[in-house]
Formats: sequence, structure tokens, C-alpha cells
Amino acid sequence: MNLNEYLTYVVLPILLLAVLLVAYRFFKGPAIVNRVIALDLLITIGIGIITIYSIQTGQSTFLDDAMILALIAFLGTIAFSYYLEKKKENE
Amino acid sequence: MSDILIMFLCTVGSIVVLIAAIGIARMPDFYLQLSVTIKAATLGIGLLLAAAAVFFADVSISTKVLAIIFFLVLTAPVAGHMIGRAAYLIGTRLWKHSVVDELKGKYNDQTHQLESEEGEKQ
Amino acid sequence: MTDRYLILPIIGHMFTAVLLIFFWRKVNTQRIISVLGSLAVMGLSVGLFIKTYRAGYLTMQAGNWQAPFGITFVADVFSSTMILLTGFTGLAVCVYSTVGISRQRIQYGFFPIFHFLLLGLNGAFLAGDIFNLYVWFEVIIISSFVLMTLGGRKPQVEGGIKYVTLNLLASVMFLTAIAILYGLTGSLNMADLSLKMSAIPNKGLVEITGLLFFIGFGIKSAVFPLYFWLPSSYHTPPSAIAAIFGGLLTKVGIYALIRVYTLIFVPDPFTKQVFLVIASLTLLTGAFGALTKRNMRMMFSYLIVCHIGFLLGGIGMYTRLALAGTVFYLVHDIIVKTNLFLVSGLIYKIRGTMNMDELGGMYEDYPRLSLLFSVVFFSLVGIPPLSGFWPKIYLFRETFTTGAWYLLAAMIIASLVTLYVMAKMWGDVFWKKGQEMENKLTDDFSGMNWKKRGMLITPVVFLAVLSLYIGFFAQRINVLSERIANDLLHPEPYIQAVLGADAVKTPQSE
Amino acid sequence: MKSIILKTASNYLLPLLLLFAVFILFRGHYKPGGGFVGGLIASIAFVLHAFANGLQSTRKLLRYPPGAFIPTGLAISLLSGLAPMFAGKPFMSAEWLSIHIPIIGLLGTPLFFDIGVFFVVIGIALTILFTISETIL
Amino acid sequence: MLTLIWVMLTGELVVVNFAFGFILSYVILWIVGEEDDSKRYFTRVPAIISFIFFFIYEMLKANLHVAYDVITPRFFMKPGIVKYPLDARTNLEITFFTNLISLTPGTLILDVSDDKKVVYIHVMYLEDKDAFIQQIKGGLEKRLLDILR
Amino acid sequence: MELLLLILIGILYATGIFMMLRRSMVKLLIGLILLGNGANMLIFLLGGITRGKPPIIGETDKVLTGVYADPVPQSLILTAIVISFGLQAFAIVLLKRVHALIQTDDLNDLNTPDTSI
Amino acid sequence: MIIAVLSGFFFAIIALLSGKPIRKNMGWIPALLPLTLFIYFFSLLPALASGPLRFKYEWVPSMGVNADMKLDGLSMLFCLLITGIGTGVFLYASYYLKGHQYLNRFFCYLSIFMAAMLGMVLADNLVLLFVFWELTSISSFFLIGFNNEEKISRRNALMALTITGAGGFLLMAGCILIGSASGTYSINSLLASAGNLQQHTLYGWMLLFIFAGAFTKSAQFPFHFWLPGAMVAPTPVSAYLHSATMVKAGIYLLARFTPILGHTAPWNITLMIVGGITMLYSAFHSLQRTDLKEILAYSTIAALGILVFLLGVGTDAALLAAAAFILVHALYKAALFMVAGILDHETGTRHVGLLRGLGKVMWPVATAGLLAALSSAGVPLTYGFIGKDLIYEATLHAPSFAVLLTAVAVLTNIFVLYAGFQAGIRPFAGELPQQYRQLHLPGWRLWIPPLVLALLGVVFGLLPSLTDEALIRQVYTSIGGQGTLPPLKIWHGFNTVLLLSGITLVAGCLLYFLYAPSAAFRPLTDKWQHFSPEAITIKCSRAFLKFSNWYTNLFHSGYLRAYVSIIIIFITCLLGLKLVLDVKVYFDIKTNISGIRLYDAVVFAIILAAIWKSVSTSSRINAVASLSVVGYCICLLFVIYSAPDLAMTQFTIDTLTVVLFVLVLFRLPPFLKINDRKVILRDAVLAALFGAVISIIALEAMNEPTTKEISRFYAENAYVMAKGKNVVNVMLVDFRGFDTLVEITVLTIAALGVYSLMKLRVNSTTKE
Ligand code: NA
Ligand code: NA
Repeated sequence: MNLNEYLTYVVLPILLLAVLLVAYRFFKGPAIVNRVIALDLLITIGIGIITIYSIQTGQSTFLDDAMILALIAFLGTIAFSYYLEKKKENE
Repeated sequence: MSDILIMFLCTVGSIVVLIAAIGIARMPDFYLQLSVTIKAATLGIGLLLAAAAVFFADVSISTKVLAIIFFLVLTAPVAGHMIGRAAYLIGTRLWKHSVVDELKGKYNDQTHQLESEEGEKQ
Repeated sequence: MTDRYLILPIIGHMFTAVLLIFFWRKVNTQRIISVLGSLAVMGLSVGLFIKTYRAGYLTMQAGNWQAPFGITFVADVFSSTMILLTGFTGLAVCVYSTVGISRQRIQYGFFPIFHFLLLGLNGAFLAGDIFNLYVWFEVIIISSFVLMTLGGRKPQVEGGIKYVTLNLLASVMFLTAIAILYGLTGSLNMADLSLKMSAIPNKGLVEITGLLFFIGFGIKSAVFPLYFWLPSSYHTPPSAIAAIFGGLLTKVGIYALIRVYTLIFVPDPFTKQVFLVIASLTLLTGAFGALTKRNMRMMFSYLIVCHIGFLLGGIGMYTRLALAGTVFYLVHDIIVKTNLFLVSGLIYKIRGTMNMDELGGMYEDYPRLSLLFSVVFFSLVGIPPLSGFWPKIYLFRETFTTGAWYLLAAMIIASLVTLYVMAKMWGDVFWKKGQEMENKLTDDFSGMNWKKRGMLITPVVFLAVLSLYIGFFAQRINVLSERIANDLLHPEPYIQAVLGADAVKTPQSE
Repeated sequence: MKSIILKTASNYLLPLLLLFAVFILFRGHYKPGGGFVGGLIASIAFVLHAFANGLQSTRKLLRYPPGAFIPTGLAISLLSGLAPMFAGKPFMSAEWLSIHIPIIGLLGTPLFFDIGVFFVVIGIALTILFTISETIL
Repeated sequence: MLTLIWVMLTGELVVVNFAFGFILSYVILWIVGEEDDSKRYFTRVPAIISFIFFFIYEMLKANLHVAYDVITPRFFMKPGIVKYPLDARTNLEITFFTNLISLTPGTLILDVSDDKKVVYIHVMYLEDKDAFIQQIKGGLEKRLLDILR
Repeated sequence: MELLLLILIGILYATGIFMMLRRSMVKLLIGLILLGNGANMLIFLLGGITRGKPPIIGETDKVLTGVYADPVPQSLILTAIVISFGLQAFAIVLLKRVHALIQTDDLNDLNTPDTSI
Repeated sequence: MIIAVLSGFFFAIIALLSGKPIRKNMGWIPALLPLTLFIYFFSLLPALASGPLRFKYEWVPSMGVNADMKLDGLSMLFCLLITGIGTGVFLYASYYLKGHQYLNRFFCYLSIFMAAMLGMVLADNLVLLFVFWELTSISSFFLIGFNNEEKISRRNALMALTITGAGGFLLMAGCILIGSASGTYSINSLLASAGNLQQHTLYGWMLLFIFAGAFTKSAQFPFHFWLPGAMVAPTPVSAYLHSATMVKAGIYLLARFTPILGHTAPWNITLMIVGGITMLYSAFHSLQRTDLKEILAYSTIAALGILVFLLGVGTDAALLAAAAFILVHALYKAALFMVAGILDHETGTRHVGLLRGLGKVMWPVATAGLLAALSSAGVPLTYGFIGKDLIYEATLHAPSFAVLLTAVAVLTNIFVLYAGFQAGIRPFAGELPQQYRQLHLPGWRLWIPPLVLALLGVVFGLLPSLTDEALIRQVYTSIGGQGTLPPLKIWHGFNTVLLLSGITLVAGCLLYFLYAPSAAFRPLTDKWQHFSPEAITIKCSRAFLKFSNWYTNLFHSGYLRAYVSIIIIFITCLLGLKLVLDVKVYFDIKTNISGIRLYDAVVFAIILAAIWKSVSTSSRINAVASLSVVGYCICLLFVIYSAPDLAMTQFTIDTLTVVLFVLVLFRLPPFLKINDRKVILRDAVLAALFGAVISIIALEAMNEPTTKEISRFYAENAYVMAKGKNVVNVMLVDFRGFDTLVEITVLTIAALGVYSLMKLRVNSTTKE
């Protein structure tokens, strides 16, 4: 089994399984905060998938996308936190 | 040789990620879910990225990988802190088996000011 | 012929707009810059028109990338005519706006956005690339969104929601059509598309793509049953804004439709039939709507819808003369509709209401203005020999040659209703005795000095003179229209101008 | 949102993100990136700062109102497009200098064009976000 | 520091690049305003490295603990929120400390009090509150403050 | 994969429209965003999709060779994405403005300018 | 000739600008214009004998529309009437409206009208004719509505304009149809192609259109009712437009087209029936009116009916009769109207029952009235007698139904006589009531014109040869009369015609003496009022308005989602129909579809789930979160399918959108909980159909092979020529850099828009 096949048949399925589990949490909730962290983790795993994909294809270009994801994904989480706090304040 | 290293890193990394995923799917309350996810994912992704660095074996890529890891380590805890804080503020419940909550009642309802001592509020 | 100065009417507005943003909040400076800018662009437009009229086709390859690889700008007689009209109406509305638009709105960017709108229009007229056309359309819609809601009054934003939603829907349809076009041909240059589309064997699919464009442009030009955004919103913004909308926005949809349906597609009988039926229904819908409305500008809005039917009908008949009629009507309609809304603005300034039941006495108080307005109204109705009359000759005529009876009937009904509602409005607004004094107290107009009055009236006079010119020197416009129609039906020179002389092979068959 | 942690983190992240934004801008011609993404990242940096420290301090940090970036950027792009016209070429023709600079590569009008895009994007993103967050309706 | 990151990002170890990176960093720092304590990073490189290794070790240990709990069917957790008195005083210190706490599995910072005296930590395995506090105090916080001060 | 994308595009268009038919302004906005995504995917799909070969010329090459992703649809989508961001931002703010004026999210409350004569 | 026409328009402008002098005491000056023109046309009269006079001017030659003019007999008759009676009316009006605030405007309209009328009768081009035709309608609108502050004036003006306008547009269609069928708009050339036109498949339509124009303008049944309404205009207008000239435009049109379209069964029969009904209907109605002007209006309609009727009979005799009767009627009717106007002006009433014995105080007026009435009655030695003679001559020798036609003519003439006497004799006869004793003869400008007209009626009656060869025969030839007919004479000897004249006279006089005008018959007719053309028209127009309202509100209901539904239904139907009709959907899974990988499937599944969530969730913030999942997954797809730039941009923008939403959303209330299952199902089906149509089209497009020469060009030249390695970015800043420039413009505008939308509050008193 060479590297590429190993990645395709072992590593990626593991990651995809992880994605499905996180997605389960996202859709199940129950509260918005659960969804937010699920979303955050989804993106993080996305970084992993992109990394594996870039190894598979030999295109280091995709790592740039991973970098962007890493840098700004948390802004979304911060925004949701902001929303929740403001919403609370407004009540 | 490097292939084996890559495989190793990838396997460990993906398993860590998977554990985090199982964690978030299984953990009974929000805080516990949050606890397991941030770091596990950070570690796992870090390992995967390290695998990429080994694979490309190029200074520019290695530095890039380092940069990504650096960003992750810098941002993930902050994000976790923010959403955790927000969750507490909006009253997300702790797991029923939790043993102690010393934060309870320390937030000023109007201003969200957080006291260090219980008595200072009055 | 390549001409790198071709895009000056675009650059001119862009330059003006950027300059205006630099002078943010300086109201008087903005007024001056804006008028000068409009004047300059009008000059450039006249220059472009003359050059194009002589040369036939001018092209510019942006970035010096040869078509079909770069973005091409093409000026043919049609587009330069549209640019010229935009220049005229733009200047008129600009001058009117200096007084007609409140200080606050100018402080919050009315003028730069106005120039961005004109920029978008000029861009759309010159675009020789279908995606570039899309981008220009986006400029147009976003600036119109902003102008529509500028000031944020309740009816404005309520109408704005509908306007925005349906126009975005139109954009999506337009983009969908482009996607399919690219999927079919791998090209975006309109001249290139013209060649490639005719080579595609799956004609049904080609027609479908055309229909997608029709839907996109149909929403923008407010044809039945895609018109709803127009009567929901056009009466809400200030008159100067409504004027530029009423004059040009729906027409750019028609322009694009004509462009696409002459250059890239050729309507098959099914499509023609669709156009004709929709044109007839548009005429009737607009007419019925105009009959029911008692607010002047709402009525005008429906008249816009109504008169789009003439244009679409001409396209649907798709003969040389019908297209010439359409182009003539387009020329007339742009000038007159713009003026119509300016006039409504003046009336509003004087009386403070648009409701015809509350208006009256204009004839007594402002006899000369009334006369001026009547010129506008008559032109709109198409009282011969004013501008609206001439194109109907060709349009009526071609219904006989193509056998589109229902279109003729719809055109007659629409003309009659237009006559009726305008006469009724004349009776109510001008002839009827002035109502209680309450309205007169708020007469903003009488309190103005001659300079301000001049700024308001001169544009109306200017456009009225233009429409009189169109009416009395119809020969010139007609020659122009026929030439444009001819050009449109024979796109080979266009393609050659864009892609080079050997792009079009001489037809092998026959 | 007053959180010491976020505040501190954002203070360090801001220069980092800005640096990153410029990096993305300049390398756009060779690798993924360019003026848009660069500008967006730069504006995200400021947004983050605003989340943590409040709008006023971000405004103070910027020195100029974000709206000022817009005409500046537009002007840069427009001029970089117009420049070739003076050399007798059509609008937006690329003109390159023969100096090679690492990362950035060749200096040329398309680069300036991209820089203009960068500024416009910063300007609009910040204008939109700041306007919304400071207006209490 | 920024210069270093720039070079890292671009991945080209060329003198010109350093120079450009430096100028750029300078400009950015000028834009974002004064950063008084940015120079001190360089003096502490060895301490930082040893700290990193310590931290990675701690993190792996905790990770395994949590992982075991996650994948086994029953939970052994005793979660709770603990008030932790801070020794760290400056914002930077606090931030570093809290981030590291959060990165360690099983612990999570919820908030810092407004007077910066205490942090509230969510802990997964809270057998003994005081022992936990002592463990952090003696380990992570002390080592961290050694580096930063 | 093209098949899945086709289905996805259909679903994006359909749900986009479905959301536009609801009574809430926010849903309307979500619908528009979904529609925009659908159109982008359509361009992407019809431009031809290619795995793992971005249109970036290698360090040592001067031209793209072999199989590579079509750069045209990418540049078109990029433009479209950015434009729709501008439009969305405006639409969101408009929504906020409307809400501030009439204190509702219900589209049924917006018909004053239409039904008046 | 054209100068003659244009002078009217020039003068109109002058009149408009010289308000004061005209209002003061220079009111007679405008009358010089028609007078000059009258003299001009009169001087051309001899030249006419040697054939029509032509004038050519190219106006819009590319459309075949030229300002060509032709002066033949028919035109000459009308020109002389227009300018001659015009002179009288101008003079009359200058006194009648002396000192009126808007006298100058009045003369402006009047001159426009006169010029338009002249243009119309001179035009030798169908379109030109229509141009002037419409102008007469418009100027008539302004003249009817001259007393604009009265509601009834405005209403009747609008009614007249609408009816004549409707006819006008149909006439336009007719003119253009004829022009396109024959290839020319020149009336002169049409004469040659009369045969072709009558064989044309659309001949019926041509007739329909021409008749529509003529009947509405000449107030034929059932379009007649606007004319009595038009009597709200000042009397000079009634005298000029609504008796002598404008209403005869329809007659002129029919006469003009007689040689072109006439002499066919449909033409003749329609005209006879319509003319006949109009004659009787309006003649009968004139009995019930007590208002002088209304009586005259109905008798005018009757006279117009007679003319239509004569043109319908279409024999040479009938044509000659028509030619003469135009002149006869114009002379006496204008005079009678002016007389009625004088009475109104002096006494302030037009009620026949109130006016008595006024001959004693204003004998010249009485003379004019008497003479005009006699002429209208066809008393021997008046011109009216000759006219009536010719009519009876024509009906008696009609090719079929001669007796019936004659009877109709006689009956009508009796009523016409009655009406003439009511207006011209009754007010002057009898005892002068007390309240009118102090009345004086008004100024000469008021009574000279009717007197001259009435006298002319007698002069021409005594010396019919004055008009015969020079004018009436010319008219006769130009409307297609061919045979030689005996000259006009006072005395034909005793024959049937004379007998009929006698009967008419006697019966008419009996009627006059025995039946005093009253509203006695009104109840009777009021019963039928619901079925009168006017009532039906009003009812129809009300229904039409109601329908318009219903229709407009049906579509334009105010509900955005209704609009969206309609649009989507339209799109789906249109595209679906086309797909079904013309496109063969085929689906070849092997050639076009590449394999589905695991991550494709997972990403796809998550997108679907997220879309579902964003649709079904009842919480806003959940919807936003789901939406960002969709966005991030798409982003991942972009990475997988080789679009790193896209992925970056999509990702950053999605994040910013979330920020935006978050900033806005927290103040909004939660979603409405409206779960009408039926509505949801309906919308879902519609949306699904729409999505399916788009998918099918996309599938079809995917199946088409594509050449990629353009992207190949980019791939090959991005580095070589544009010096960049990221082809997408090179496209963005260089190959397609213009798009990007425009795009940042869009962003700029959006930002400005957001700024102004959030900050600007315009106060509601500003009027813009
Ligand atoms: Na880019
Ligand atoms: Na682009």
C-alpha cells in the first residue's frame, strides 16, 4: 500500500467519519452554542482534509487555503459569541 | 522512510481528530464538548500539517506549516474562551453530574461585569 | 476600427464620481463638479457618436488583449446613440438635481452614486463581452438600490425591498444564462459567441439559453408578468431619481435584449410568439394600471410598463422596420419619460402632493409652465407630429406584415389609454380649480430665486426641445433608426470589427 | 465585548493579520491570493480589533475614516488603468518595469491595480461593518 | 518578530526579503501604533523552547486521558467550574496563561474577572479543587511567568 | 461527481426560491444567498470541473500543461462572489432599516406603496 | 400653401405671447389671419379649373411621410369654409369673449385648430392627414374645456377627446394599413391603386378603420353623444368646430376615400345604414331639447348623418348633393349657432321657452336668424332649397330602396326645419318679455358675421351658378363624380322633388306651430336612457375601470411573495414548455460524469443537511449558522476541484457575511411561526419544479462539447505575456481586469449605500 492509497483508504475515511460525527452534533444542537463549536470544529477538520488533499495531489497551493481557514475561522466563532452576548443584553 | 513518517503522523493526527469528533458527539454538556474539541483538533491538525511539511520537504512549505500551526494555537483557545463565556452568560446549563460552579452569580446581569469575590457585588 | 478613447464616456463618469467622493459632504463643490462632469461626458458622448456615425464600428480591447481573449468594448451606432441619450438625460437630471435634491441627500452621496449609475449605463451600452455586461448591470442595480433607498423614508425602503429582491432575482437569471452560455461555447466575447452559437447543433438548448436572457432582461425592463418591482417602487424616491430611473433603467434591459437577440441569438418562431404575446399583455397591463392610479407618479410608473410593450413588440416582430420602430421609440421614450418625471417633480415642488384629487389650478397659476408641460405630455401620448408618434407608424405597419393582430389591438388600446389618462391628468392637475390654500402655502417653487428656478426649469426645457426636435426632424432620427436596425440584423460587420476581418467566413451555401 | 483575553490576543493578531494580508496581496500574481482576499483579511483584522476593543479605539487606530480608503483605492486602480493610455496603449494595458523584487515579482500596472483593489476592499468592508455596528436603530 | 513571521510566510531566506520584511513590519507597527514590549521576545528564546517542550508533554498526557474517557462507553468525569486566583498580572501574561490552560485538554477558561484577580476555569476531572489549583500554580503558571518576566 | 453537483444546483435554486416565498425578510435574504451560491456552482460545473490541478503555473514552468482547471469560470465566480457580497451587505442593511421603521420582519407588512392608489 | 397652414401655428404662438393687447382692445386683429387666408384661397379658385394645385415637401421621406399638399375642389371647398367662417368666428369671438382673461389663449387654440384643419384638408399624404386630424382633436379638447374650472367642461372635453381619439388611433391603423398595402402614403397615388385595395384581403379592415375614424369625428351613431356634450364650449367654438368644420372632417375623410375605397357594397351599405340611423335618431332627439345649442347640436348630427348617408348612396347625384349640402349646412348652421350665442350672451339664457320677441330689440340678429332658418328649412330661393332638392333628387334615383331612403330623408328634413325655426325664428317672434326690454343691439362684431353667412345663403340660393361651376362641380369631380349632371338651378319645374320639398315645409311648419319645445318626451326617452349609446359607453367604461382595478390589484397585490411566485411560475412554464417542445433530454452517464469519491459524497450530504436545516429551522441564528456550513462546504468543493482562489474568497466572504448577519440580527424578533401546510406544499412544489428545470438545462448544457481555446490562451500566455503564474489572478488584474475595476466600483457603491442608509434621515417635509 503506497502513501496515496493509505491516505485515501485509511486517513481520509477517518477524517470523514469525524466530519460526520461533528455534523451530527451540528444538526442535533441542541443550543446554538453547540452548533457554533461544531461549526468551528468542522472548519478545523476542513483544514486537515485540505492538508491531506494537498499531500495527495502534491499541490502545496492548497495549504494556503488551510492557512486562511486557520487564521480567520475563529472570527466566526467570535461573531456568534458577540451575537449571543448582545442578544442577552437586549433582553 | 519519509512515507512511513507521514503515514504515522497522518494516522495519529486523524485519530486525534476523530476522538475530538467523538467527544463532541458524545459529551453530555456544552462545556465538556468544548473542552475536548479545541485542543484535540488543534493537536490533530498540527500533526496532519506536520505530515504535509515532511511530504513536501521544502523550507517554504515547512515555514508555512509552522505558521498555520502557530495561528491555530493562537486563535483556537481565544475562540473557545469567547464562546464558552457567551454560553455561560446566556445560561447554558452544566452537566447534571458537575461537582461545583464557582462562577454562579458572579456576573452582573446588566453590565456583564464579572466580580472576583462574591461579596464585592453588594 | 480600434479607438482607445472609446471608453471615455465611462472613464469620465468614473473620474467624476471618485472626485466627488473626495469632496464628501461639500455640497456646493459637489454640485459644481457633478454638473461639469456631466457636461464633459455629454461632450465626449457627442464626440463618440459623431465618430461612430462616420466609422460604423469602433472597438477597444481593454488591456490590449485581442478579442476574444480580453474584454472588448464596442461602439456601434446603436450603442453610441444610447450613450448620447444617456449623456443628454444625465446632464438634464444632474442640473435638475442641484436644486431638486435636498442638501441632506447630497451630503450622503447622491451625486457620486448618480455618476456611478450613469457609468454603469454607459458601460452596459459599450460592453462587448457578456460577462462584462453582467458586471455593468450590477453597477446599475446597486446604484439604483442606493438611490432608491437614499433617505430611508418608509415607503422608500418598503418599495426598496421589492425592488432589490426582484432585481437580484433578475441578476441570478442573467448569471445562470451566462453560465450556460459559457458551458456551451467556452467563450464570453459577444462577437465570438455569435459565431459559436450559430455552430451549435442543439438549437433547442440555444433557444432556452436565449429565453434565460430574456427572463433576466425581462425583469429589468419590467415586462408582464415580471414587472412588479416597478410600480412598487418608482413613485417612492425623489423625482430626479425617478426621472433617471424612468428614462433609462428599463431601457437598458431592452437594449441588452436587443443586443443579445440580434448578435448571439436569432429568435425562432416560438420565441417571437412569446415576445409578441408578452408585449401585448405588457401594453394592456400597463394601461389598466395607469387607469386605476390617482397618484401621478404611480400612473407614470404604469405608463412605463405599458410603453415597454411597444419596444418588446417591435423586437418580437423582428423585421427591419419593426426594429427601426423600436429603436426610434427607445430614443423618444428615454427623453420623454425622463422629462415626465422631472415635470412631476416640479409639480410636487409647487403643490406638495402627487395625488391628482388634491391637485389643481396649475393652469391658472403657472400658465407658461403648463404649456411647457403640455409639450411633454403630448410627446408621451404621441400626438402627431411629436416624438412618440413616429415610431408607431413602423410598429403599426409591421403588425400588418407579420399578422400580429392582437399586438396591434393592444397598441391601440395602450395609446388610447395613454391619451385618456394624460388628458384626464391635464384636466385634474391643470384645469381644475386650485384646491384649498393649504397646498399653496407650501409652494416651494414660488419662493425660489431665478437661479434656482432656472436650474429646475432649464432641464425640462432642454429635454422638451429635444423631443420637439425628434418630432419635427423625425427624418434624421428615422434614418438613424433604420441604420441601426440594419446593423442589428446584419451582425457580420460587428463581428469583423471585433474579431478581425477574416473572422466571418463568406457563406458557403447558396 | 470586554474580554481581556480577546483584547490582548487581538492586539497581537492585528499586526499579524495585516502582515498576512499584505503577503496575500503581493503574492497573488503567483500563488492564490491577490487584492480581494488580501483586503478582506486586512479588514477582518480590524473587525476583530473592533470586536475586542470597541469601535472607537479601532477608529482611532486607523487614523483616517475607513471611507477614505475607498476613493484612494479606486483612484489608484483607475490611474493604473489610465497610465498606459498616456503611452498610447488601450485602457488597462499592462506595463511592466524590469525590476524584480522577491515575493512581489515584477513591478507593473497590474500590481498597482491590485493594490487599489486591496484598499477599496478594506475601505468598503470596514465602512459597511463599522457603520452597521455603530448605528443603533 | 513580525519580520520573522513574514519570512516564515514567504519561505524565502533571502537578504532582500528580510529587508523588505523589516520595512513592512515597521510600517505595520507604525499603523497599529506603539508596541512597547515587542523587542523582548528575542532574549528569551531558550526558555521559550524548553517551555514548549514542557507544554507539549503536558498536553499529550492530558490528551490521552481525555481520549480514553471519550472512547470508552462510561464517563468518569467530574466537571466543575473553579475560581483560580491569578499571579499573572499583565494582560499579556494572563492571555498566555489562559490560552495555554485552554489548550490543555480537560481545562477551559471561561472568563477573567474584571479586576484581573481571578480566572474561572472549567475543569473536567475535578477530584480535588485545591490540588488542582496547586498543580497549575506550581507547574504551568510558574514556568510561564519565568519566561515572560 | 457532476451528477451530485447537478442535483446540488437544482436544490440550491429550489430552496433559494422556496425561502424567497416565505414571509420573513431574513428568509428572503437567505434565499437570495442560496440562489447566488447556486448560480456560482452552475458556472463552476459548466466550466468543467477538474480535480487537484489548480490553474497555477508551476515554479519552473512557463505554461500550464496537461489537464488543468479552467481559470475562466473561477475568475467569473470570484467576481460574482464579491459582487454578491456587496449586494448582500446592502440588502442586510436595508432589512435592518425596514425593521427599524416598521418593527416587523413580516413581508406582508410592506405593501403600503403598492396598494395605495 | 404650406405657409398658409403654418401661419396658423405661428400666429398661435404670437397670440399666446401677446396676452395683454388682445385682451384689451386689439381683439379684432386675429381675424385678419383667416381673412387673409380666405382671400388667398379665393384667389386660387380660378386656377382650380385647370386641375388641382400641388405642393411637395419632403419631411420624413424614409418613412414615406411627406408634407405634400394638394388643393383640389374638395380641399378648396373646405379651405374656403374654414377660412371664411373662420374670419366670422374670429371676429365674433373677439367681441363674445371681450376682456376674458384667457382670450389670447383662446385665439391660440383657435388658430391652431384652423391651421390643423387647413392642413388636414390639404394633405396629400395619409400620415400627414392623420397628423392634422389628431391636432384638430387636441385643439378641440382645449376649446371644449375652455371654461376649465367647470367640472362639466372638463368631463365633456375628455369624453370628446377619448371618443375622437379612439377613432383617431383606429384611423391611424387604417392609414398605415392602406399605406402598407399599396406601398405609398400619397393620397394622389392611391387613386391609381383603388382597384388593388378593394381586392385586398384586408379591405374589410381598412373600411373598419377608416369608418371608425370618420364616424367618431363626425358624431355618427353610436358615437354621436360627445357632440351635444361639446356644447359646453363657448359658442364661437360650437359654431366653428362643432357645426361648420371639424365635425365635417369625418365627412371630408369619407369623401376623400370615396374614389379610393368607395363604390363597393360594404362601403355603401354601411354608410347608408349608419347615416340613416344617425339622421333619424338625432332628428328625433332634437325635438326633446330646450337648450338652443343642444337643439342645434342634434340637428347638426342629423345633417352629418345626411352627408354620410349621401356618400353611402354613392350615385353621382348623391355625390353632387353631398358636395352642395356641405356648403349649405355650413352657412346656415354657423349662422344659427352665432345667433344662439348672441342670445345667450345678451340674455344669459339659452332656454327656448324663455326667449321671446327679441326681434324688436335686435333686428339684424333676427334677420340673420330668419334667413338662416329659412335656408335650413329649404324654403325656395334659399340655398337650402337647392341643397334639399339635390338630396331628394339623389334618394329618388337611388339604385335600390329609393322610396325608403327618400322617406328617411324627408322625415329628417322635417325635423331639421323644426330645429332651424326654433333657433332662428322663435326667439325673435312674439311678445317681448319685460326683463328683456332694456336690451340693446350688441356690437357689430357679434352680429355682422351671422348676418353675412345667412345672407350668403340667400345670395347663393338666388344665383346658384355663382357656386356651381367654380366650386361645387370641382368638389363633385374630386370625390369621384363622373357623369354630367344638370347645373344647379332655382327652379326645376313641378316634379316629385318639389312635391317632397313642399311636404317637408308644410309638415315642418305644422310641427313648429303645434309642438312647443318641451321636455315632454323626456320621460319616454329616459326609459330608453339605459340603452342609449352614451349610457352604454359610460357603463362599459365604468366596468372597464372596475376590471382594470381588479386586474391591476390581482397581479400587483402588494405581497412580494406573490410577485416572486408569479415570476417563478412564468419562468418555469416558459422554460418547461420549451424543454418539452424542442429539447431532447438525454443523459449519458459514462461520457460526462466522473466518479463520485467518498469525500464528495460526504460534503454533498452535509450541504444537503445544512440546506435542509437552514430552510426548516425556526431560529434565525441557526439558519445563519447552517448557511455558513453550506458556504464552507462549497468552499471545500472549490478546494477539491482546483479552485484555491475561489475557496479563499468564498471563505473570507462567508465569514464576513456571518459577522454582518450577527450585527444586524440580534435586534430582530424570531421568525414568524406560520405553518400553513398547503401553502408550504404549494411553494415547495413550485420551487422544486423550478430547480428541476434549471438542473435539466444545466445537464443539457453539460452534454454539449466545448472548445476551450480561450482558457488555453490564458494558460499559455499568463506567464509568457502577462508575467503572472496564478492564472486566475492574472485574469482578475490583467486579462479581465476591467471586470475587477467595475466590481470594486460595485463594492464602493454598496458601501456608500450602506453608509447613507444607516445614517441619513431625511425629514419628511422636504419636497423632492
Ligand atoms: Na485574487
Ligand atoms: Na473578473
